[in-house]
Amino acid sequence: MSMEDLYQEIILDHYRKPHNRAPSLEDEDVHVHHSNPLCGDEMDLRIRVADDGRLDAVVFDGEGCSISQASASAMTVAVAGRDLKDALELAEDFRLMMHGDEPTRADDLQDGVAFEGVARFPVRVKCALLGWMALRDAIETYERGASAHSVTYDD
Amino acid sequence: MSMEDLYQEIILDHYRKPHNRAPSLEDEDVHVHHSNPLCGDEMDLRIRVADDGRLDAVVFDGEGCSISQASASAMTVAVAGRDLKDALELAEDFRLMMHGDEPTRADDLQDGVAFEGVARFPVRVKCALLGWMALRDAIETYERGASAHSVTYDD
Amino acid sequence: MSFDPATLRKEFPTLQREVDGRRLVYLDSAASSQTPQPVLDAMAEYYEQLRSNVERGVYRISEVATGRYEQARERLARFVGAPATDGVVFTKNVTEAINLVAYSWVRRRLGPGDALLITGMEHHANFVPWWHAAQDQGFELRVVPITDGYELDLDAARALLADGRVRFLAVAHVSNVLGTINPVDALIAMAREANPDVVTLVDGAQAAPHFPVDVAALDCDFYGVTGHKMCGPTGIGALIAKPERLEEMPPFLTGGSMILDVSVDEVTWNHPPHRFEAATPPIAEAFGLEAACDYLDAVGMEQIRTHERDLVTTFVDALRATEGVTVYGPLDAEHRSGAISFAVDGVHPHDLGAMLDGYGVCIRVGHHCAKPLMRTLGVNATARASLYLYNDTDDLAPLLDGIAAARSLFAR
Amino acid sequence: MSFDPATLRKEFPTLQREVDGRRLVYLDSAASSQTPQPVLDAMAEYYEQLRSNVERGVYRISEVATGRYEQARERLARFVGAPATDGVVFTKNVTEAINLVAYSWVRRRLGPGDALLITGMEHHANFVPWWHAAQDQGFELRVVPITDGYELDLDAARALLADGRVRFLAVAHVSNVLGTINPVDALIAMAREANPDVVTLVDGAQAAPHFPVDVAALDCDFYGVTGHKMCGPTGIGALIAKPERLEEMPPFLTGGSMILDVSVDEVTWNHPPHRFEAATPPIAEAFGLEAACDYLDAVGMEQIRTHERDLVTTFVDALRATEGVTVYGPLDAEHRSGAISFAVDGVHPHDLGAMLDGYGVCIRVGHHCAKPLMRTLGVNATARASLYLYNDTDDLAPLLDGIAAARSLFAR
Ligand SMILES: Cc1ncc(COP(=O)(O)O)c(C=O)c1O
Ligand SMILES: Cc1ncc(COP(=O)(O)O)c(C=O)c1O
Repeated sequence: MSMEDLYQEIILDHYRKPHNRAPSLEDEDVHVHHSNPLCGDEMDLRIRVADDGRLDAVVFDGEGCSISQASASAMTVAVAGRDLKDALELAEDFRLMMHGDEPTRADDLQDGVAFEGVARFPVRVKCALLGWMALRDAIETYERGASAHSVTYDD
Repeated sequence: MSMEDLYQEIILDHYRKPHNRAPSLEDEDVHVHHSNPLCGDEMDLRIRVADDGRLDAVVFDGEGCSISQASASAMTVAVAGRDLKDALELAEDFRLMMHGDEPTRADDLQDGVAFEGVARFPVRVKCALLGWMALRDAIETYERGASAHSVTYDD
Repeated sequence: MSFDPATLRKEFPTLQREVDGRRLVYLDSAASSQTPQPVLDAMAEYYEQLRSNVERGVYRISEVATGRYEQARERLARFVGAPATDGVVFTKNVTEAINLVAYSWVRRRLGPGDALLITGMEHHANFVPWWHAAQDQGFELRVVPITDGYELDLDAARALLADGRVRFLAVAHVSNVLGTINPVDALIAMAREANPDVVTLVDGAQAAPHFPVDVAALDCDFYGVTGHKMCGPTGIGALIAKPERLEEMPPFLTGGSMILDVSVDEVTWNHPPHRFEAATPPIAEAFGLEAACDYLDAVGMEQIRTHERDLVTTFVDALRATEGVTVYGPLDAEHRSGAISFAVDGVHPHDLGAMLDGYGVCIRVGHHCAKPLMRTLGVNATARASLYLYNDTDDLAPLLDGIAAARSLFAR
Repeated sequence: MSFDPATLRKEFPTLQREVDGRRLVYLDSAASSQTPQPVLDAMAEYYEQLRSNVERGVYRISEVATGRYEQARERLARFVGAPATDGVVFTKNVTEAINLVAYSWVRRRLGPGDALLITGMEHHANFVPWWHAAQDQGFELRVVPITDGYELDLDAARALLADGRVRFLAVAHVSNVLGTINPVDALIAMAREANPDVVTLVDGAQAAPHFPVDVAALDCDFYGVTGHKMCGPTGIGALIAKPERLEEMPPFLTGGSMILDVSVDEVTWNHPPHRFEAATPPIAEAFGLEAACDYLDAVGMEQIRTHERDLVTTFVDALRATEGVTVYGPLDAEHRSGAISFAVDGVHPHDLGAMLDGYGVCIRVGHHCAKPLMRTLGVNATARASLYLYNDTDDLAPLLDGIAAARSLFAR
């Protein structure tokens, strides 16, 4: 377990130059807020769904460590344009990877696979998952017909 | 530390044939009740004081282990006829003996000296002291001009 | 491997010692059990390799210690057959577990017109918290009486439940004085029949160490255990609860780790079980308790029960056959665990205890924190010998010898 | 003997280990200290020689264990300069000690119209119990603000006390985040001036381990300590109280050992401190805590303070001299203890903590259970390095190296 396993260059790139980071989204369908007060992490995720049921736009904003921010950034890229069911499945693949499984859709996860090493740092798994869990929640909120949801994690 | 140190023949004699054990006392001046609910010990002590200020009669009644009952019996014998101050001093001598000191008035304590070995059994010290503490309380109650008092010990 | 207490004893350091040249015969496991070497090793591992605080440490030793602490929760859940790890709250002992329920559930929900049902053979730990709450909140305390055979009087219980006002039932799984194994499943069913919303707590302090417990099958809302009686360390116990009960409870002890957010205006409680574990928990003790569960399961809880059932029968038969000895407790071995209370004619329990100490035999004498039961038995104190996996028939002779010596000294 | 941390370290097993081939540099003693061998030996003595329950056992090993348990109470009283051994109540940690006071004193005595004064730098343990009680009982919670120099604003405190309605004062002796040593004697005097009957509690969790504490001189009503931060074991803490305060308090946790008599109609509470120690206490832990007091006094509390004061100055100076590092906390070394909170520009504390872990350095990152203070500082989290007797300047380089590495990785 070395620091290089954790902080790969791909991760640092996403951290330094995040993709799809924005405080608002025009015509947003859903806005979810996820926070982990115990870490001080905050994540706002906004999605817009196209008429054909695909993720038209996914943007995040928030505060947190490099892992949480970079993972959210990589996530927005990986799920862009996917239909909702597919995006949920990809989120599940990522989640399982965080619990030590081989990812079955490494190509689709794109830069997300760079986070595989995080699985070996149990306290950081939650950081890497924050964006993906917010996405899942946003999609489920959309499917319920709601437009906003807020989640607070415990330890 | 052997059982013989604790249960000397003198002690057993007092236990089997207690002196001055009675449930009441004619013309009693003071009646005190001491209990140690944690042990289940109960001690009723009654005294009568003569006009000349001497202990005219001391009787006890109660429930408890051999040490507490025998010690109370030996106490009633040792203090009979003493003036109140003297009896208090003797009680103090006994108390100090229970804390490991040599008794300074071994002769006056009479059979009370047989309890010297109890000092080596810390949990039983309280048993040996029960009667003596009741006596002290009875005398102090008398001196306060009261006729009854009740004390509950903690552990 | 056959069940061999003499071999098992080798793992218990205090049982290796002598007192005045005599082998220590430990017959006080109902007060506190001995602790086997693997439990001590687990605690040493924490102190020697992983000493740090748990929860939220981002460095390795703290992460590993945290993982082990949470693993202990899981292990205990499995040990007592609790369906949900999230229902396991670590406390300092079972008394704190019961108080937690008294403060956070009973005191906040029961009031005048309500009743709480306990039994006449409860340890003070499962009596005083309810009594104190009843005083403050004005609800009624009802007590299931005991039969002449030292068992719960279920007919009387049914009558006490009949008006449907019993909203909470608290009962010992096993009596620490009589050894009686109570039919808690029947009592819980009876209470539910009278009031489907009744909430139930089982004090498992004397059960979990001695036979397989299946909390899911009992279907009680709360089950309490204490580490130091089940081969574990001092300083730890647990409340095992249905998660939905914990969800509806405000916290009891408050402080660090049990909140999500705090400002002067608002506090957001953490989710269970963390909501109920303020502050730095008993970390080394959790390591030890996990190892105790492993140890007991490796020996085999079924085998422990069988051994104790047979051994208690031997002891009770021998005591009953001894002149001047009265045994309190059920005669049916299937209904009794290894705590044996008895009296010796003409010998005060304190004198008996001291006498036995001279034979290297450790028994408990006194009221055993069950004064209401003592009143029912009509005594101030009893002597109690209690058995565990490391006892065997070798321990009987010193006990009988000491009793005989006491009788010859005092009762003539 | 001169004070030599490198020699002292040899007695702390976890400090002997390596992580990834690097020496473990433990800078998290404010969360939990390391435990020296004599403390582990004392606990082993209990488990290996004297394993039994305490109080009322009539056999030798229980008598000896009971004596040692009570001796630990005496020892702790002496360690903190408390005049009365009877004022020492063992709890599972300082959080329980504070909750005891919240439940048995504050909740029963404060109500609408009353105020309770705390400070803006309290640990949640000395904040949430009062907040919760205030919610339930309707009294007012007032908070002493913090100056720009990270010290208590005593002028503001005076103003908050002026109306005489503050009936209870609760204050940290030392802040676990800022390291500030608070002038608790001055604050107590000020509170007494405004209301002679004010009752005071000092949270000594971060003080007792680090410098000589004289509870008698402070003249506070309650003082809390926690074992695991003072070279002692987990699972034990204590409330040190004026006996007359304890006398007027009903019990908090109820159960065995804390009553004199129990019937269905009436319960007679035991005298303090036993009234507040229901059930089987943390026995092994008391053995350990006694040994911890012996250990600390043998090293010398004055010397520990001098060492830490010098070392913290070295650390703070070095950190302040490091580009991009901000240190939170007083500059005057006489007013600060060994907890150093800091931020590194452009590096999230979690990343910093993880990075340092790679250098074998253990620090804490997060809100340190002091969210209200974090709000005042305007941050979500800080990094905190905290020092103890076994740290020395050898520990500085790995810290600075890790910070530099983190900056070059994240902050470019
Ligand atoms: C100032 C202060 N008070 C209270 C506590 C709580 O200590 P414990 O978790 O041992 O109850 C801590 C420790 O984190 C502290 O630093
Ligand atoms: C039936 C029962 N309940 C509760 C307790 C209290 O256990 P603890 O002191 O560990 O809280 C005991 C132990 O004495 C017990 O036997």
